[in-house]
Amino acid sequence: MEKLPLGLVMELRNVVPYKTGSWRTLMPINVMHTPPCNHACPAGNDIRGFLRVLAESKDYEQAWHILTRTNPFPAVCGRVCPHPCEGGCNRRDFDEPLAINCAERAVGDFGLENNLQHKKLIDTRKEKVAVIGSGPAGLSCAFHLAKRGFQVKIYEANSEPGGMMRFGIPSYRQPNYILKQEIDNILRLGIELECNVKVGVNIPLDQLRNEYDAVFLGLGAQKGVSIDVPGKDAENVFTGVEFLKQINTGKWVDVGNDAVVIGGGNTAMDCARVAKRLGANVSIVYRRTRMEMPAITAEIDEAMEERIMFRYHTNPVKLIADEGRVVGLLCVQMELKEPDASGRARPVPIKGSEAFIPADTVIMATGQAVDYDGIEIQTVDRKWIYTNENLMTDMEGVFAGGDAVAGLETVSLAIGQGARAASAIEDYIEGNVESELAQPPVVFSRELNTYYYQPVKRYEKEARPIHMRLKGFKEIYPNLDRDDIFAEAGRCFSCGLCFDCGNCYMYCPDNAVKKSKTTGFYEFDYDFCKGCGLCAKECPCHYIQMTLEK
Amino acid sequence: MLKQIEGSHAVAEVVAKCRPNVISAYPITPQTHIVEDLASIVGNGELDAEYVNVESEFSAASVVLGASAAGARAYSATTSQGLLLMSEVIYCIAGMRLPIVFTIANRAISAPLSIWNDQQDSMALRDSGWIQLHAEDNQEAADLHIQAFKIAEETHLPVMVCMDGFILTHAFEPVDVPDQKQVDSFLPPFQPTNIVDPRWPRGIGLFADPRFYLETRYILHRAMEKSEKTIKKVSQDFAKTFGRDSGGFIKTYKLKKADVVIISMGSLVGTIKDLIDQLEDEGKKVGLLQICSYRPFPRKEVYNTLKNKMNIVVVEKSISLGRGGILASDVRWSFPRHEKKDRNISSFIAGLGGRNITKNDLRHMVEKVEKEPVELEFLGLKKELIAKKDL
Amino acid sequence: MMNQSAEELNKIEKKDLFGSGHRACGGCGQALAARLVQDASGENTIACVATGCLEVFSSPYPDPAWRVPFLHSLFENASAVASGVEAAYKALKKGPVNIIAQGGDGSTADIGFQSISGMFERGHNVLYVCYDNEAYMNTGVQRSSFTPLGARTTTTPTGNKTRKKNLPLIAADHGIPYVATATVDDFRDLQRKVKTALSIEGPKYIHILAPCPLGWGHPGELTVQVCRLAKDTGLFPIYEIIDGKLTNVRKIQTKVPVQEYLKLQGRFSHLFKKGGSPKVIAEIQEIANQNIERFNL
Amino acid sequence: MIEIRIHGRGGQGNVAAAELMSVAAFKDGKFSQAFPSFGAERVGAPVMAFVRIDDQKIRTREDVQNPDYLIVQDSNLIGSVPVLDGLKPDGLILVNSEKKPEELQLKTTAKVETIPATEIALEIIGRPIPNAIMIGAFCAITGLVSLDAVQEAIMAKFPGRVGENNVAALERAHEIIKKR
Repeated sequence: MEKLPLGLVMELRNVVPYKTGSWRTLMPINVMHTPPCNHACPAGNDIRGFLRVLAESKDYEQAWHILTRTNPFPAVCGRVCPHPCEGGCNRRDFDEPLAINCAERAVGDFGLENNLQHKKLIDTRKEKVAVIGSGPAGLSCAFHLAKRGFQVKIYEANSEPGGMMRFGIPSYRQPNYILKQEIDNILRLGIELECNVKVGVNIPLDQLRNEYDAVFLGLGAQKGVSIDVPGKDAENVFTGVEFLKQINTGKWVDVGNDAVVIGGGNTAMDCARVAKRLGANVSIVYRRTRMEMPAITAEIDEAMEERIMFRYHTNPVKLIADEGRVVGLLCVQMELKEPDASGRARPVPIKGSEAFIPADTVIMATGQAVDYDGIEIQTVDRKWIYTNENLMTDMEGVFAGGDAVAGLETVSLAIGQGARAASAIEDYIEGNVESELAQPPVVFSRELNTYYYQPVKRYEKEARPIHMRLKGFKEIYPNLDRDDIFAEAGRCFSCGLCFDCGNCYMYCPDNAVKKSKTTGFYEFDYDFCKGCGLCAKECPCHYIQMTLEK
Repeated sequence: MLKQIEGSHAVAEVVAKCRPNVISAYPITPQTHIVEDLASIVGNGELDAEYVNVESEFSAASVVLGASAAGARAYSATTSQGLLLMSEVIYCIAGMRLPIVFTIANRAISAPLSIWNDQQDSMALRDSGWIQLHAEDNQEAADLHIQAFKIAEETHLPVMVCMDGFILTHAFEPVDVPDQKQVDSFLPPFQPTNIVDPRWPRGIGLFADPRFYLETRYILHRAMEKSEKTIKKVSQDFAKTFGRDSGGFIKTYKLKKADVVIISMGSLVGTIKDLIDQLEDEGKKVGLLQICSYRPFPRKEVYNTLKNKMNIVVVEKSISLGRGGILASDVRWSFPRHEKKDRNISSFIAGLGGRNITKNDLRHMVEKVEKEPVELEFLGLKKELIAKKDL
Repeated sequence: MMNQSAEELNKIEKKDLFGSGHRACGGCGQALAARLVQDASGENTIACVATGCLEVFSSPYPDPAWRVPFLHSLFENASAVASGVEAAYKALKKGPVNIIAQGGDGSTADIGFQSISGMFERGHNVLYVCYDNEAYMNTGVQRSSFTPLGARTTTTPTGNKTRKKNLPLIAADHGIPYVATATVDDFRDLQRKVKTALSIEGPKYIHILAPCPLGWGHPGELTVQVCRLAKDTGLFPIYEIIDGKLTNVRKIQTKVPVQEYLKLQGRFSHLFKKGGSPKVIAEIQEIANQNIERFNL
Repeated sequence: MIEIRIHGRGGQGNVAAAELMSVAAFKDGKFSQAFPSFGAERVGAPVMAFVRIDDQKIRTREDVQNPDYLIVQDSNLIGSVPVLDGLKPDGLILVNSEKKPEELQLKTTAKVETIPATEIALEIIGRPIPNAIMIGAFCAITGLVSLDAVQEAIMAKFPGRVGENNVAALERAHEIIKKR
C-alpha cells in the first residue's frame, strides 16, 4: 500500500490519472459523411476531395487524379456540365455556393496542359468487352473497364469519337481540341477504337455478343425528331441535331437573314446561338413560357444576352414554302391550361390568332430519339432502352447507358452511367453478386456549425463581351485564373470530413481528444472522455457524432 | 554581545541573524516594535530578505505560507486578534508541514478590547499543530527564536515563540545578542524539501477524502509528540554552543524540597521566583515548575517531577470559558487517575488583560492553597465591581 | 516588457499541463479554461489555486490532474500565497517563473477580494486568473457578487436582484499594467492574453467567463456557444486594459438580443415562464446596451 | 534593589527617560530593567514608566508598587494622579516645577526636590521635553547612575544635534542641582 507522503505532498510526475471514461453515457465518434455536392454529382465525382486538395496543398495534379478516378472528362464537364453539385452545396444557405464547375474546368485544363495520364488499376486481363458508341457513356464505360484491365474495343458509327460531345455541342461552349485530348487520354489506356462501323448495320449485335464477354450499348439519342407540320421536308428545314452536326463537322450552312428555331431545350439554345453566329436574326419559337423551357437557365440567359428573340406561347401550324424553300411559318398563339402528363402547363391554341413569321432557315430542335436501326431490344414505351438496376438490358451480357437509357440527359449523367455499367460488367464477368456499398448519410447545412466559416465572395468566371462572342465560335469563357481557384476551393466547408480545424482537440475539457502520433488525425481517448458532446457541437463540418455507448 | 535593550529589538536582531528569506507582517500592538525593527534591518541592507507589507494578518500568514512552500525560510509576528484572524492559515501551515516561525507577543482577546498582556491568544490555537514555546525573559525570547527555526526545520512543524506583550516586548533589560557567526554555526542554512518548483512539479495542499484525512491528522499528532526529542536536543545543543540554558521542555526552581509547587509559564515565573526566595527566607518551602514547551505538552516530565508532590497550584494567564484553567487541566491530565487521589491541584487565573500580578497576589495564592485546594480562582478579582447577579 | 513576437503570442498551445482525470462535470468551462491557461503558460509555471470547484475536482490525493507545480491552501488567500511564492523567488534569486494565482469568482471577488487587492497594490509579479462561473458552484450554486441580475441560484431562488460586480475595472483602477477579459470559446484570444500578461512585469488580471453547465442549467455541449452569446449580446465585453488604456475591444459582428443568451440557461428560465418578468429581461438588455455603449462593442 | 517610577504625560519622553536610565545603569555595570505602563492613550495623557536597578539579575515583572524614587515630569499631574502611592517614607520625589519644594505642599515624609525642567528644555533644546533635565537632576541628587553613562546612553539613542542638545540640558540640570 502506498504510504501517505509528508504533508500529503505528491510528485506530480508519478500520478496515475483517474479514469473518468466510465462517467460517459453518449460517446463521440468520427463519421465521414457524404457531402451534398458529391451526392448531387451524376458522375459521382469526389468533389470535396479535389477541392480540399486544391485548398490545402494547392496541388492541381492530385486534384486531377482525384477527379478522373470517376470522370475522365473534367475539362469537358468543367464547361458543359449544368453542375447540380453547386445546387447542392451547403454554402448556398450561408452565402453563395462554390463555383465547383469552374474549379473542375481549371483542374481539367491543367491536366491537359501538363499532359497528365490515367493510371491503370489492374494491368491486363483476358476478358473482352465491346462498347458501342463513343459518347460520354461509352467512353466512360470503356475508360473504367480499361483501367480494370479489360480488353475494350469501341465501335463508333461516326467518323470521329465523342458522340454528342463532339457533334452536339458548339465549340464556343466546348472547343473540339479539348474533347479530343481527353478522348486521346482515355484511349491511351489501350482501348481499341473503330469508327464508321454502325452496329446492327455493318455488324450484327449478336456477333459481338459471341466475340465478347460483354457488350455495352452507348447509342445515345442522336436522331432529330421534327414536329409534324406541312412543309417540314423543305431543304432549308433542319432538325437541331443535323444542324449542329453540320456545323461541328465544319460544313457551312447558309442561314440567310432570318432563322427560326423551334423548341425550348438546350439543343434549341445551341442552334439559335450558332445561327446567330452565322449572321442571321434568330428567334426561338416556343409553345409555353420561359418557365417551362427545359433548357439550362444559364443557356437561356446567354442566348438572351446574344439578342436571340424569344417568342413564347407560339406554335407553328404550317411552314410556308415557295419553290421547295420555306419562306416563313404560320404560327398560332397558345394559352396554357392545367398541366399535362409531363407536369408542364398544357398549351391550347387561341382561335384566330394565326400570324406569319418570315424565315430563311427553320431549325426544329423539338426532340431526339434513339437510332435502333438493326437492333432488336426491349424498350420503355418504344423510346428508351429498358435496363434493370444493374443497367443490363433484356439481352444477357448486354448493358446500356447514357441518353439511350435515361432519355435526354446530361454528359455527366452519361459518364456516371458508363462508370456504373463498367462495374456492373465487371461483377457480371466475375460472377459477383453485385454489391453496392451503402453510401454514408448526406450532410445538410443545418447539421453544420457555420460559426467557424467566414463569408467569402464566390468566384465568377468572366465571359467575353457579346460583340466579341458573336464574331465567331471562339470559347466565350477564356481560361480561369488558377490562384483564384485556390481561394475558391478554400471556401469549401468540407462537409462531413475533418479538415483539421482543431476545435475538438482544443475544446475538450478532459483532454480526451488526442492527435494520433501515427496518422496525425484526431482520435478520442475513451479512458477519459465524459461524453459531454462539446466536440461534436463545435465540429464545424459534422464529422463528429454522439452515439450511444457501444 | 550583552546589551541593555528592548525585548522587541532583541528579538528582531536575533531573528535577522537567523537569516529568514521572507518576512511578512501586519502591525498590531504590542508586536509592532519587532516588525518595525526588522523592516529597518532589511531596509538598511543588514539582512538580504523580502519584507512584505500586507493588508492583514491573514495575508501575512498566507504570504509566509507561500514563501515557505516555495523554499524560503519564512517568519512573521503577531498577537491577539491578529493571531485569531490568522487562525485558518495557522492550521493550514501545520497541516502542510511548513517549518515557519512566528513570534507571538501575547495579548488579550476582544471583547472588550484590550491591548494588554495575557496568553489567551496563543492558547486559542494550542490545538493547531504548532509547537508553542514560552519565554521567561527577553534573553530566552531571543534564544528561543534561534532554536525555533532549527526545531521547525528538523520536525517539519511550525513554531510559535510566545513572549508576553509589553511585559517583555517593551521591557529594557540586558540581553546577550549572539553574533552572526555563532548563530550560523548553530543554525544551518534552510534545506527545503517538498517545495513548488517547475523542475520537479509537486502538488502541495491536495485535498483528502475520508479514506485519508484521519491518517493525516494521526501523523501530525504523532509528529507533535515526537518533536519532544528535537526540542530537548536543540535546547541542549544550544546550551553547549551559547553557554546558557533556554528552552527545552520544562524548568524547575527550588522544587526538590518544596511542599507547594507553583506551575506557570511565560514572564510570570520571574516574579514567582522572587516570591519563592522571599518565602524561603520566611521558612516556607515553595518550588516552581516552569512550562517551556506548552505544545507538545510535557506530560511525562510534569508527572515524573511532581510524582511525590501533593500540593500543586497552577497560575496561568488564560482561561477556557466554561471550563476553567487550561494549563491546570493539562496538568491534572498529566497524572494518572488511579493514583494519589489526595493530591491537590489548584487552579488560578491571573493577569488577564494586563492586570498587574504582584508578589502579594501570588503570596495570597500560596497561603490559600496551603490551607485548602482551590478548584478555580481569579487572582485579584475585584468583587466590588461585579453585580450580585453576575457573581 | 512585451518581449514576445506577435506570432509567438498567437500560437495555440496544447500541452495538457492541466491533464485528464479531473472530476469536473462534462463540458465544464472552468476545466477547459484552466487547461488553456496552464498550457499557454507552459511548464515553467507555479499554480496557486484557491479552494473551490477547480481545486476540488482537480487536486484530490492521490491523483491530482495538475502537471505543473500546484499550491493550494485556502479559499480566500490565493493572491497572498502567490505573493509569498513570488517574494520567495525574489529572495532566493530563483526564477524567472510564471506564478499564476487562480480561483473562481467567489474566491476572487468576495472572500478573496482583500487579498487580491493587496497583491495588486503591492505590485507582485503575479498573474491572477479568475474563472468566473457567476456563483458558488462548489457548494451547490449559491449567489456570489458575480451572479448576474435575474439569475436563479439556491440562495436567490426568485432570481438575483443585483447587478454583477465589475472586477476587471476595479482591478484596472489599482493601476496594474495589464487587465483582460476572455471566454473559453475563443481559445486563441485567451491564450494570447495569458502569454501577453506573463510577458509583462507586475500584477496582471485576466477575467475568464467559464460557464458551469450544472449551475447555469445548460447541456455541457453548449458551454462554448453560451460564451459566444454572452459576448454577442454585449453582456460580457471582451477587452484589454494595458497601462490603464482600454484597447483591443472585441467588436460584436451581429448584435444578439439577450433573450437568446438567457433562453439557453435554466437559471434564467423563470424569466420566460408565464408570469415571468419581461421587466427583468428588459433590465438585462439595458445592461448589455450600457456595455455596448461604454466599451463601444 | 532600587525601584523608580516616572510619571508624565504622553510625549514628555517618559519611556525614553526610563530606557536611558536603565541603559546608563547597565553601562555602570549594574543590572537594570525598564518598562512602560502603557495606556491606549495618546499624546498628553498621563503615563507611567518604571526602572529597576540592582546588583543581580532582575526577575520580577510586577509594576513598581513601592518606588524608592518618584520622577514627576509634569507637576499638574499631582492631584489628578495619585503619584505618591506607595512611595517609600524615606524615598525621594523629583518634580518638574519652578516652585520651591515646600510650595508644592506634598503630603509625604519623603524628600522633595524640584527643577524647572520645561523652562530649561525650552531654553536649551527648544522644545518642552523635560526628560533629559529630569534625569540630569536625578543623577546629581542620587548618584544612582553616572552622568557619563547617561551622556553615552543619550548619544547612542539620539546621535547628532538632538543628542548634543539633550546632553547639554542634562549637564545644565546637573550643575543647577550641584550648585544648591
